[in-house]
Amino acid sequence: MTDGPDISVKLGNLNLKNPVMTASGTFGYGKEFDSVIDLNRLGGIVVKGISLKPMPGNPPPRIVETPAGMLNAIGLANLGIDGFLKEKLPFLKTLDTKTIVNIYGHSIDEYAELAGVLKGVDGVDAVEINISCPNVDKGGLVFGKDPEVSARVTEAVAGNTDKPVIVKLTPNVSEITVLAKAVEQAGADCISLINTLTGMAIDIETGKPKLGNVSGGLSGPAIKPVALHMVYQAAKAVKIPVIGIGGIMTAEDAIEFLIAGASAVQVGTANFVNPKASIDIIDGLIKYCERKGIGSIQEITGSINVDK
Amino acid sequence: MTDGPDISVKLGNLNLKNPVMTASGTFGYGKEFDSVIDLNRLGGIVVKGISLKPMPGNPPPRIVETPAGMLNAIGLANLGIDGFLKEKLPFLKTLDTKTIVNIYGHSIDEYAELAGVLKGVDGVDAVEINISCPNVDKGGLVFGKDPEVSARVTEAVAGNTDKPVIVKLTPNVSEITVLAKAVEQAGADCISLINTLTGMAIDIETGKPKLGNVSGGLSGPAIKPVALHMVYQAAKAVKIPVIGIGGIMTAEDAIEFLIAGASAVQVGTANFVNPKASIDIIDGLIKYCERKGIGSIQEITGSINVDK
Amino acid sequence: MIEKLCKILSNNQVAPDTYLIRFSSPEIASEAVPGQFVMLRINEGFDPSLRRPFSICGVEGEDVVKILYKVVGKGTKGLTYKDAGDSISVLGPLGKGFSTPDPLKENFLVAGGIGIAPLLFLYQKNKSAKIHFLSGFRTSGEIIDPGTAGFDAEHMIATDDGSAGYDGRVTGLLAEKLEQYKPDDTCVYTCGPHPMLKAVRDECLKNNVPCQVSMETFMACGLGACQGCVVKSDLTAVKTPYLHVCKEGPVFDMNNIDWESK
Amino acid sequence: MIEKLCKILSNNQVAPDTYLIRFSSPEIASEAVPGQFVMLRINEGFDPSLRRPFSICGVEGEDVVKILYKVVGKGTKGLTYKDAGDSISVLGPLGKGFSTPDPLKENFLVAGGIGIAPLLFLYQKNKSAKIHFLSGFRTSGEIIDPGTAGFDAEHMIATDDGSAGYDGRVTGLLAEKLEQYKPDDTCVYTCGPHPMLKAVRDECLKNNVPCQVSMETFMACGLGACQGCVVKSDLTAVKTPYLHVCKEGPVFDMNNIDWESK
Ligand SMILES: Cc1cc2nc3c(=O)[nH]c(=O)nc-3n(C[C@H](O)[C@H](O)[C@H](O)COP(=O)(O)OP(=O)(O)OC[C@H]3O[C@@H](n4cnc5c(N)ncnc54)[C@H](O)[C@@H]3O)c2cc1C
Ligand SMILES: Cc1cc2nc3c(=O)[nH]c(=O)nc-3n(C[C@H](O)[C@H](O)[C@H](O)COP(=O)(O)OP(=O)(O)OC[C@H]3O[C@@H](n4cnc5c(N)ncnc54)[C@H](O)[C@@H]3O)c2cc1C
Ligand SMILES: Cc1cc2nc3c(=O)[nH]c(=O)nc-3n(C[C@H](O)[C@H](O)[C@H](O)COP(=O)(O)O)c2cc1C
Ligand SMILES: Cc1cc2nc3c(=O)[nH]c(=O)nc-3n(C[C@H](O)[C@H](O)[C@H](O)COP(=O)(O)O)c2cc1C
Ligand code: FES
Ligand code: FES
Repeated sequence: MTDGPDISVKLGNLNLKNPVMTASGTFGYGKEFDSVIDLNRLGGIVVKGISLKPMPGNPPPRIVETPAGMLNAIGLANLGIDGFLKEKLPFLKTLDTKTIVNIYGHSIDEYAELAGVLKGVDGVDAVEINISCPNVDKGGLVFGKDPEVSARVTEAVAGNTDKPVIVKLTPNVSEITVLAKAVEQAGADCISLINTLTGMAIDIETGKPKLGNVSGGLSGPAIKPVALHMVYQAAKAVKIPVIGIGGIMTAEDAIEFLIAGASAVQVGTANFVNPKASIDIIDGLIKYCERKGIGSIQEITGSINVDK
Repeated sequence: MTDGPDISVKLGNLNLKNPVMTASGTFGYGKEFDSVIDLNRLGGIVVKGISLKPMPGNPPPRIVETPAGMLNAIGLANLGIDGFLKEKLPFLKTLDTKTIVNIYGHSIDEYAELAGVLKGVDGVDAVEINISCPNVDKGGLVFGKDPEVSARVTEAVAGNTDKPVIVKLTPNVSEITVLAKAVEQAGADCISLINTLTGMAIDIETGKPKLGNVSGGLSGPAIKPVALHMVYQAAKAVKIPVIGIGGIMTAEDAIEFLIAGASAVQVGTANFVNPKASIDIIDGLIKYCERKGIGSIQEITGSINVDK
Repeated sequence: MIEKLCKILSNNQVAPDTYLIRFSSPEIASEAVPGQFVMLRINEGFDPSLRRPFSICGVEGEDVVKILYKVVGKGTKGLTYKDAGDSISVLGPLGKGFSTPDPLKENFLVAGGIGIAPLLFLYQKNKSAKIHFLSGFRTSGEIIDPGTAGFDAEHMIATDDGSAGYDGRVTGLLAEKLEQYKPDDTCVYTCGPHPMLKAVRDECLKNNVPCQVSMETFMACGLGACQGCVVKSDLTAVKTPYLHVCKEGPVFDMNNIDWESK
Repeated sequence: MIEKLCKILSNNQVAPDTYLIRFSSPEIASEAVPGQFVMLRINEGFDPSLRRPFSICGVEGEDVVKILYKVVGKGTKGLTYKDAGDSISVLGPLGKGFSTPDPLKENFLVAGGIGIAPLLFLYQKNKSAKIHFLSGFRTSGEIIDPGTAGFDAEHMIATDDGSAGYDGRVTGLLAEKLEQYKPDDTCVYTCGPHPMLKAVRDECLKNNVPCQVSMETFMACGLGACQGCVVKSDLTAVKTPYLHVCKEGPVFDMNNIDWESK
């Protein structure tokens, strides 16, 4: 076959060669997977969450496995924006894929400042805002749980950047649609969801939490049904493109998210289980389109049939 | 050994011979498991959710398996309170265990009416209020997502019953502690959590949701970390006893919930995987107490050690 | 009915993607009637976690129970990893089986693919009755030969592609056969994929022949507790809108099912 | 480094709860250095889902890689179900191994229980060096005999309960031996449970002997990407507060680790 299906996607003005990105925190800064897969095949790489200053992260243990999933409490350990630009971006720039920088701040000002530092930086194709972290100004309440605060973070970043802005939503809320609409109105070009569900595990011999940080974020196949439902709801609620995340291990999983309304997906925990997962998913998407006679993968987005 | 550990627990004025109940909707009306286990060994049986009138439930498919879990959209099918009292309660009364009636209404009045019907009824040891269902008066919004409405449902039931009132919380909220405190103040004698997380699954061949009802409730080991964390948070927030539910498959799981702050547990999806799960858990709790030299199981509740 | 760890005696491939597993359970072997099923726990982990339902396809002597299964997904795939000597957790026998064939009637057993399983047991238990065993497969390569599964059942075969036996669907073969007998003297027992069951039912309806159908749905408990396994009922025949396949079935009178829904 | 399905050549029990698995991987066999590890995917399902890390305990010829593992939970239990002929997904070799023993020095390999695994490989690759192989077990019944795993390593055994060899902990045996040599002429390589590593380190510190420790933590990626596998570093020796066991380790200079935290 000379003409395969067109699997490129447009997320506003961010064009990806295919809808498969790797999720923040699960793929380092790309380089870590260089010897296992051809990074140039990826639709995009979302790097580990970056803050203004370097952060050491949480005390160990930082991860614990759970049935069909894992809890992590890495504590957003990272080398800071300056370190990232100096040590990590140059390698990413050599790749034929998009680099999306996931950022987080401890205050709205920090988010704005981070956006400012990235303004005009060559090789950074989009900014993804992680709003699932504690807001120091509000006594540690998670930004993303409050639609209004989330909107203000979005505004602050959107007003200070020349890059497409993706807002990454937390699933630990009552109404994902309210949050999705709030950040859409505040200027998000795109939303991505879900971040991890909050969870914990206890060692019954010692009575201690299994994570050094007491609680952590649940990811992996266990959360896929929850993620899929939130993506379905969010995609109906907003007009901007939606990126589906949560427990995507196979092409079949990715297709479910596209059908539910996502325009692209991010692959997280799967990278640990199968370091080639993202490539396998891209291959699987192509096969699916071919088998179903789908000319462009964008046709799948939101094609869910809910007639009872 | 003549004197085993004391595994009885007190939930306010509801005394259970052990902390293990079977969760609503996963154990029918008890009778279904009669030939597989000795029902008299159970701490309690929470029956399938009962409404004023018989309800047919949702169109099939009603269940779909997911990694380490399942989605259900039974649609609260039940034979109605009158049918329950006539056809199901007599058998439950012959058992040496506690019967807890899980109730749900489509309006606050219906909840109150249900409580009224159960008032003084012999053989009903407690009422568990399921607030994870759509409120017809509020355009189908789930009662339990709104702390204020949840409080009013609690008041309506508590003011119209002579039984201990357990309020069963939905996990699909931003702050479980707000909900927990609201129903405590409104007169709940006890809270139980979690009900299922909302989720969905899609058949990629047909593009249709795998559940007749589009979305459903996720249960099983997949949700245990989320449930455990919410129980931990809720137990710190309220003074009334907490019943832990969510993905409890083994005695080890049950002990985690007790350590996190639960005074008792309910076993749900595990009954499908291992119909003897509840009995195995009771046996495991006894062994754990013996091995650890714990005289009364109540000592475990809330014994979590979070010194970092 | 029991829930027990049973010793596996053998677990061998008998046709493409099709295996026969034999395990020891005196309780089930003595109690089970054709059409009943068991729920098997596939593994110790929780993916998959729910038990899988399988019809009993036969018993041997006092304590051997046989299951014929086709690999369609991760549960059935997992089952193929079990070896003789391993143990497996079995819950059963469950559900309501076929009513016993009338020895004075012409009894048609109509199987579609792996749906042959419960009908083999029905055949085994009713050798003295007049049995016509018809089974349909997509193609000759997929034929499940009762002989390889240890049964002496003789069956008339239909293949959709005509590569063996009757050329066409098994319902075509059934139609031909039914013509030869009086409706009052005939009875049909069937199991197979849903569209095939519907076609058999249409044929029986047309010919005015009674028909018992073994249905399949997803199941969680198998005990009538979860209400997950329902099919829509025909409200002109049944009072409740849904029927529980695990408890009121899996075998139903064809008239009790709403064949238009689904 | 590769990620590939590798053919299993054998998987046999060699001591109580302890198995030796051999698989074919020319890439890993040629590339691996002692102390490096691989991540194995246990099964197709997702419970467990994360890969499990295992030290390479040896290679045979050009393409056989050997892992010695102890059953402690569902992952290692699942591994025992693999048979010769099955395939297993292997990622590796990963991490930084031991530095090569100085042929002019007295090299002490100190193993605790299953911690013997990477030290066997170190021994195998450095037969010309002066090696003292000490290994400790709780009791004689738990001794892992290198011979049964196909190694000719001779080791001095210590058992906590004195049921075989030296009566006491392996660190006691080490202390006795270290007395016989000058600190400058000695080097220690160790792997085992955390408390034992700490005791070995204390002994080395006391005797002023350099020591390389192979550490264990939970791991998700094994590639330095997730930052899940950290241990606290000794900030007087290292600039960053945490060290990644999968990338900067699993073998560390004892001085780089903060032994007071856990
Ligand atoms: C009462 C009863 C008796 C049965 N007897 C037999 C038997 O004797 N031999 C046999 O091989 N199978 C039998 N089945 C079907 C068997 O239970 C399923 O094939 C099995 O559960 C599939 O599990 P899996 O994990 O391999 O497939 P999954 O991964 O769960 O599913 C694979 C595919 O099969 C479909 N599927 C799964 N379960 C069912 C079901 N219950 N009905 C329809 N489609 C389904 C799924 O939609 C999916 O497309 C019976 C089912 C019932 C309800
Ligand atoms: C670099 C490295 C090399 C290793 N080499 C070997 C080896 O050669 N042979 C071998 O048998 N094992 C080795 N291990 C340990 C092995 O990875 C674990 O025993 C295994 O992952 C346990 O998996 P499981 O599912 O059986 O146990 P789980 O069910 O995950 O856990 C069972 C018990 O073991 C504990 N545990 C699990 N993993 C670890 C760990 N990484 N560190 C400490 N405690 C743990 C858990 O807390 C739990 O109490 C190595 C670990 C690392 C990090
Ligand atoms: C180890 C780990 C680290 C993560 N770090 C980040 C992060 O820094 N920023 C962020 O937005 N999300 C982070 N996430 C969340 C993932 O990007 C993703 O949203 C989540 O894991 C759900 O997807 P999955 O189930 O495919 O893993 C992290 C997840 C894991 C497992
Ligand atoms: C099939 C099914 C039916 C259920 N029906 C009810 C119900 O009627 N009322 C209710 O309060 N909870 C119901 N639940 C929720 C369970 O009681 C329990 O809260 C939930 O499943 C989480 O526990 P688990 O993971 O142990 O199953 C149902 C759950 C399942 C799986
Ligand atoms: S499978 Fe649970 S009621 Fe039928
Ligand atoms: S295991 Fe992922 S960084 Fe070490």
